[in-house]
Amino acid sequence: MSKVFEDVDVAVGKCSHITHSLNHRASINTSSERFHNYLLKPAEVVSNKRLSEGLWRVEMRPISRECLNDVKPLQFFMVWIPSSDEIPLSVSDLTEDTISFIYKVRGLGTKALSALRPGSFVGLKGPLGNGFEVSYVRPSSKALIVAGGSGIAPVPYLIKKLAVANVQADVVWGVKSDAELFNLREVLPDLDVRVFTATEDCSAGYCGLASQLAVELLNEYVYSVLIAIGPKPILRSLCSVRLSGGLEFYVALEAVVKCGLGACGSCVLEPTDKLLCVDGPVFRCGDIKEHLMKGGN
Amino acid sequence: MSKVFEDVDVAVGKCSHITHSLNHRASINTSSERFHNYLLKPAEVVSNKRLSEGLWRVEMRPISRECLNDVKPLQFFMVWIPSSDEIPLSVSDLTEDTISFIYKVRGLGTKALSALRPGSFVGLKGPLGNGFEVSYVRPSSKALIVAGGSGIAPVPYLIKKLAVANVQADVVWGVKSDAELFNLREVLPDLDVRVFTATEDCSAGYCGLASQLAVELLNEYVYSVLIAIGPKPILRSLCSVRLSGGLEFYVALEAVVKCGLGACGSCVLEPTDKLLCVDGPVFRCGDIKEHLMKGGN
Amino acid sequence: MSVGVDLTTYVAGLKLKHPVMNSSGILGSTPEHVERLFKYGVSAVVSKTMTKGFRVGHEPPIIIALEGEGLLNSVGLANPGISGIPPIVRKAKELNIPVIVSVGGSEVQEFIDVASVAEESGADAVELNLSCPHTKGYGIDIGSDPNNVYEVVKAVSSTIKIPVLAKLGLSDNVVKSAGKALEGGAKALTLINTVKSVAIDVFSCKPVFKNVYGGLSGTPIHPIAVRVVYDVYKELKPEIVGVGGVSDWKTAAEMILAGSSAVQIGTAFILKDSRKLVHDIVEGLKEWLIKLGLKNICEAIGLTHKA
Amino acid sequence: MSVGVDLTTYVAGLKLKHPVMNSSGILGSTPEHVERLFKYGVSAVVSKTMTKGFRVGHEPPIIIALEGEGLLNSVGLANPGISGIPPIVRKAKELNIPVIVSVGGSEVQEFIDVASVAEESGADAVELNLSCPHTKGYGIDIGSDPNNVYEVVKAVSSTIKIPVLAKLGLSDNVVKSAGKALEGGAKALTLINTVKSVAIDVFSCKPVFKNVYGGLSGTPIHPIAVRVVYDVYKELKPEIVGVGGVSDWKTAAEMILAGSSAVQIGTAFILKDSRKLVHDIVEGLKEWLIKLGLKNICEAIGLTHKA
Ligand SMILES: Cc1cc2nc3c(=O)[nH]c(=O)nc-3n(C[C@H](O)[C@H](O)[C@H](O)COP(=O)(O)OP(=O)(O)OC[C@H]3O[C@@H](n4cnc5c(N)ncnc54)[C@H](O)[C@@H]3O)c2cc1C
Ligand SMILES: Cc1cc2nc3c(=O)[nH]c(=O)nc-3n(C[C@H](O)[C@H](O)[C@H](O)COP(=O)(O)OP(=O)(O)OC[C@H]3O[C@@H](n4cnc5c(N)ncnc54)[C@H](O)[C@@H]3O)c2cc1C
Ligand SMILES: Cc1cc2nc3c(=O)[nH]c(=O)nc-3n(C[C@H](O)[C@H](O)[C@H](O)COP(=O)(O)O)c2cc1C
Ligand SMILES: Cc1cc2nc3c(=O)[nH]c(=O)nc-3n(C[C@H](O)[C@H](O)[C@H](O)COP(=O)(O)O)c2cc1C
Ligand code: FES
Ligand code: FES
Repeated sequence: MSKVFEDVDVAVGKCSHITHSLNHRASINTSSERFHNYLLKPAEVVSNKRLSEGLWRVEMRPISRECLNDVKPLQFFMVWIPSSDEIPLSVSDLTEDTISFIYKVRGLGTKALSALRPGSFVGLKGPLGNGFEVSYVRPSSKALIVAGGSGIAPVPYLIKKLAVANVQADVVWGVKSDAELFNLREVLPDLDVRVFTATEDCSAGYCGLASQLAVELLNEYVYSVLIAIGPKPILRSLCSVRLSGGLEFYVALEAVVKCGLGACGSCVLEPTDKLLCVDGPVFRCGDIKEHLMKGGN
Repeated sequence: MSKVFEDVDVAVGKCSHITHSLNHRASINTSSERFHNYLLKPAEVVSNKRLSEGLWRVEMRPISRECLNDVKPLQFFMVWIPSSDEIPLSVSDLTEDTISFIYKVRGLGTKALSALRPGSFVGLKGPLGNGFEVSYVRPSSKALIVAGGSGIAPVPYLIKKLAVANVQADVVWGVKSDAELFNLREVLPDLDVRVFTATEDCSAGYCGLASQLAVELLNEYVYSVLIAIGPKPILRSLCSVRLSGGLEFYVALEAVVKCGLGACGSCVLEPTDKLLCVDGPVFRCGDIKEHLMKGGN
Repeated sequence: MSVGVDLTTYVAGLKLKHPVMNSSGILGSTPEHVERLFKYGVSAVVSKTMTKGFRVGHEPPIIIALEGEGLLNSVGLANPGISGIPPIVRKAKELNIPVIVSVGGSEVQEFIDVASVAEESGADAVELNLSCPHTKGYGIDIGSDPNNVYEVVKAVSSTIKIPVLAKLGLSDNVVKSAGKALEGGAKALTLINTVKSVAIDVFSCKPVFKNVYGGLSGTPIHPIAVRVVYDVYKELKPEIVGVGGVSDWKTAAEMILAGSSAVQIGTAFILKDSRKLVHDIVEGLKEWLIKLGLKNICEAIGLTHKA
Repeated sequence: MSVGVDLTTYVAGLKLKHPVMNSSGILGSTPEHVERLFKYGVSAVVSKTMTKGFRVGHEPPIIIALEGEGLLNSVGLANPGISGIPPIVRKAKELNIPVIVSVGGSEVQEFIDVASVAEESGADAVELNLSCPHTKGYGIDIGSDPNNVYEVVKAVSSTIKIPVLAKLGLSDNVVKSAGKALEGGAKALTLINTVKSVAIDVFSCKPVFKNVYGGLSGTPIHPIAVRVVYDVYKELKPEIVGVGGVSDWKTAAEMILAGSSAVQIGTAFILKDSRKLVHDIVEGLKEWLIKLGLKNICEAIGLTHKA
C-alpha cells in the first residue's frame, strides 16, 4: 500500500506550485482574522427540517453577517446549542445572510440541534480549518466528489464554489440504504450536476460502495481532481487508487473536535502531529497517508 | 467685550461648512485609531540641545514609526520621562522616523527631560487632541501665527504643513527678553517664512507685546487666518480684535493635562465643559470665548 | 421599532430612566464635569471618589492604554475633597439628574464625614469606594476583608438617611464581603472596581507608574466582572450595579443577565465616542429586549439564573 | 546582529536554551502533541495537567475567544491520566527536549502518585497545578490557601527527587502562598494560571459553558500576571516562570524584567501563528538585550527591581 501512496506523492511532485499553495493556505492571513473566527457569534435558527432518515438541514441567520465572508468549502463551524453541546459541522450552503448545515442525528448534540425551532438562538465559532481552495483547480476541468453517508453535508457548497470557478462536478453519494437519501436538487436547485447514488444494501442506485462506483467513474471520465468526504475506510481506499496522469486526490477527514482552535489536541491525526481542526479537515492524500494507513474509523 | 465675540461669531457664521468640519474633526475616526494613539510607545532620544535661555529641543526616534503617521500641527504627545513625569508637548517637527519637541525648562518634568542623553528611552502617548486642519485654509492665502514665549514650540511643524497646503505664514514671536530667542531658521532651514520678533524689555525686535505687533501686521497685510499660541492673556486680547472680512481666528490653549485622554478632567476649560486634551488644544475664538473671558492665565 | 419597551430601572430606591451611568472616576470632580457627563446621556451621574481633604493624587502618568482594549490607571484618588461635593450636587440638581456621590476614606470616620456632606448637599445616594487597588489604605485593603466592609457600611448607613451603595472589587472574599455589606445596610452593590496590575516599559526597564501599581479596566476585566456579578447575585440576589468593561449594548446586556439592575461605564467613555455611547447602548438594549420578547428591562435582570 | 547574546536560562535546575516554553494545557497530552510543541520551538515541553485517572473533562464548548484578545476555557482538566505520562516523556527524550509534567490532584496523595509516575518515567521536573479556576476541588481551591499549598508541595517534594515547580493563580494570598510553596520545597514558581470568569450569551441568555465558569487567559490577564510576578519577586526573589498573556517579545521581556527566569505561552499559540511565535520572540529578545547593552538574559531577570 505504501507504494501506492508514493505514486500519489510523485503525481503531486509535478505540481509543486500547488503543494506550496496548499501549505500556504495552512496559515490564516492575519491573527486578527483568526481571532474573529474564534469568537462565538450568535445566530438565529430560520428553519430546521428533516431531509431523509437521520439527515436534517438547519438554516441560521447570524446576527452579524461578517462571519459569512470568505467561507471556503469544507471549512466548518463549531455550532453551540445552548445548554447542551458544541459540535463541528461543515458549511452546507451560504446565502447573503444565512448559513446552512446538513447533519445526521447521532447523539446528544445533534439530537438537541434537531429539536431547535425557528427563532431559537445558537452560537457559531468559525469559519474554522482549511477549506478547499477551488481556485487551484484547473478551470473547465471536471471534479469528482465522493461522499459517504453524512459526508454529503458540505457537498452543495463545494459544488457551488466549484461552479463559480468554472469546474463542473460529478457526485458519488454512497449510503447504507435508500432511506438515507434525499434529492440533492432540493438543496441545489440551480446547479448543473450529475449525482450517482450507491447503496450498500442495493436498495437504490449503484449496488455497492461509493468507492467502487467512484473507481468506475474514474476509469470512464477524465477528472482533474477527486475530493472524498466520509468515513475513513472510504477515504483510505480511494487514496490507494493508482492512476496515471495529473489527478489530484483530496480527502476531508473527521475526528473528535472539542475546541476547534488547535488547543486541546483532541483532533490530532495520529500518528502524525497534524491537528484536524487547524491543519484540516481537507488534506491531500499524500500529506496524511500515515494517518489513513493506521486502521480504525 | 462680549460684543466683540459676537462679531467673531457672525464672521464664523458665513463659513458654516468650516464650522461643521471643525466639529467633525472633534471625533477621531475610529475607536481603534484612538486606542492606538493612547498606547505608550517607546522612543529613543536622538539629540537634546539647548536653543536659547530656557528653551530646548529634543529629537526622538520612536521604536515603531506608526505613531508618526497623520500627526496634525498643534496636536500634542504626552511625553513620559521614566521615573519622573509625563508632560504634554506639542509636536515641533517630524521627519521620516523622528519627532521633535521644543520645550521650556520649567519644573521637574522638563528639567528631567533636559537631562536625558541620546540613547535614553522615553514613552510617547499620542498624537492627542485636535490639531489644526491646514486643508481648511484657503490655498494661496496667508496665515499669521502669533506665538508667545514657548508657544513657538509647535510653529515649525505648523508652518511646514501650511506650506504644503500652499499657505504662506508670517510669524510673530513675542518673548520677555532676547535671551529667550533663537534663530527659527535653525530648526526651519528650508522654509520661506517671515519672522517678526517682539520683546517686552525692548532688548530686540519690536518693542512691546506680540499681540500689539500682530495687530499692526493685521492692519498692514491681508491674512485669511490667524493662529495664536501662548499665554492666555495674548490669546484673549487677540480674540477681541475686531476686524472686518473673512479672517478666521484660532487659538491654541494650555491647561493642566494629567491624563490626556478625557478621563481625569484636569484640563477642563472652565466655565465650559470642554476638555482641552480631547476637544483642543486648538479652538476657534468664538467656540471658547467664555473660557478666555474668564480671567487668569 | 422600540416602542413599548421600558428601560426604567431601580437601584437603591433611585428610579433611573435607563440603566447606564458613568462609573466613578470618569470626570465627576467639578460642575463642568457633571455637565459633560449629562451630555453623554447617563441616567445618573456618579462623582469622582471624594475624600475628606483635597488630594492631588499621583503624578503623571496616571493613565495608559494597554493592548486588549484596556486601560491601566493610577490616578491615586485625586479629588477636590468635601468642599467639591456641594457644587457637583447643585449642578446635577440644576440638570435634573440623579447624583450619586462616591465616598472614599482611610478610616471609618472619614467615610462618615464625607457621606454626611454628600447627604447635606442633597445627593441622591452615596457609593462607598471600598475597592481602589492602587491607593494604599484607601480601597481594596478595606474591601477584601469582609469585617472591614461591614464596619464601614454599617457606620455610614446608621449615620445618613440617603441610600448607601457599597462598591467592591475583585477579591477571594467578594461574595462574603457582599453579604457583609448588605448586612451592614447597603441598599445595593457596585461590582467591580479595577484589578490590581503592573505595566513595565521594556526599554527604560521601569514600571510605567511611579507608584508601580495601577488598576486594570475595560474589556480585559469584563468576563471577570461578569463572574463576580454572577456569583454575588446567585448567592444573595441583591441589587447590583455592574461595572467592568461595559462598552456596548451586548456587554451591558451580559451584566444585566448576570444580575445587574444597572451598569456603569468608565473606560469605554475614554476609548469610544463618548457622545454616542450611551445612546447606542440604550437603543441596542431596546432592540435586544424586543428580540427576546421582553417588555421591560427588569424582566432581564438575573435572567440567566432563572432559565 | 544578535551574535554574542546569550538566552540560556535556568529554572529549577533545568538549563534551557532560551526562556520560552508552552504552558500546561496547550496540547501536551500525547506524544504527537509533544512532537508538535517541539516544532513550535519551545525550550522545554510542559505536559497537560495529569491526574491519576483519565478525565474526559467538560463537554464542549470548552474554549471560546473573547473581545480583547482573550480566551476563556473550561476544559475541565481533560487528560489521559498517569498512563499517559510515560509516552509523553519518552517522546520528549527522543526529541532531546526537557519535559516538565504538570501534575493535578484533588488531594495530597493524588499529587504524590502522579508526580511519582512522572519521576519514574524520567521527567525533568514536575509542575504542581494548584490553580485551575474552573474544575472544582482541583485547583484554585487549593492554591488560594497558603497552608494547603505548603502541604501539597511539601508532600511531593519529600517524595520525589526531581525538581518541583508550584503553579499558583491569582488570589489575595498569592504572595503568601508563594512563600509557603518555597518553604515546602518548590524550586521555582509558575505564575499565574487563568482567572476565573463567566461569559453569558445574550440571545440564549445562557452561560456559554455548561459548567458556567471558565478561566480567562491571554492579553487581558497580562498586566495582572506581571503584577503577581512583580510582587512575588519583590518579596521572595525566587525563580519564577511567568505566564499570562505572553504573546510577543515585549510581553516576554516585561515578564522577565518583573522577575521571571522563563516564560510560558498558552493563548498566543492559539491566536497567533504558532510555528513562528517562539522564533519571533527569541529573535526579539536578542535584539532587545543588545539595545539594552546586556550580554545575557540573566542580567535582565528582575531588573526592574534593581534599577
Ligand atoms: C470537521 C468536521 C465536520 C463535520 N461536519 C459534519 C456535517 O456537516 N454533518 C454531520 O452530520 N456531521 C458532521 N461532522 C460530524 C459531527 O460533528 C458529529 O456527528 C457530531 O459531533 C456528533 O455529535 P453528537 O453530540 O450528536 O453525538 P455524540 O453524542 O458525540 O456521539 C454519538 C455517537 O455518534 C458517534 N459519532 C460522533 N461523532 C461522529 C462522527 N464524526 N462520525 C461518526 N460517528 C460519530 C459517537 O461515537 C457516538 O457513538 C463533522 C465532524 C467534523 C470533525
Ligand atoms: C497641549 C499642551 C501642549 C504643550 N506644548 C508645549 C510645548 O510644546 N513646549 C513647552 O515648552 N511647553 C508646552 N506645554 C506646557 C508644558 O506641558 C509644561 O511646561 C510642562 O508640563 C511643565 O512640566 P514641569 O514638570 O517641568 O513643570 P511643573 O513642575 O509641572 O511646573 C513648574 C512650574 O511651571 C508652571 N507651569 C506648568 N505648566 C505650565 C504651562 N503650561 N504654562 C506656564 N507655566 C506652567 C507651574 O505652574 C509651575 O510653577 C504644553 C502644554 C499643553 C497643555
Ligand atoms: C481613570 C479612572 C479613574 C477611576 N477612579 C475611580 C474612583 O475614583 N473611584 C472608584 O470607585 N472607581 C474608580 N475607577 C474605577 C471605575 O469606576 C470602574 O470601577 C472600573 O474602571 C471598571 O469599569 P470600566 O471597565 O467601565 O472602566 C476609575 C477608573 C478609571 C479608568
Ligand atoms: C485551553 C487551555 C487549557 C489549559 N489547561 C491547563 C492545565 O491543564 N493546567 C494548567 O496548569 N494550566 C492550564 N491552562 C492555563 C495556562 O497554562 C496558562 O496558565 C494560562 O492560560 C495563562 O497563560 P496564557 O495567557 O499564555 O494563555 C490552560 C489554559 C488554556 C487556554
Ligand atoms: S479540536 Fe482541540 S485541537 Fe483540534
Ligand atoms: S487631561 Fe485628563 S481629561 Fe484632559
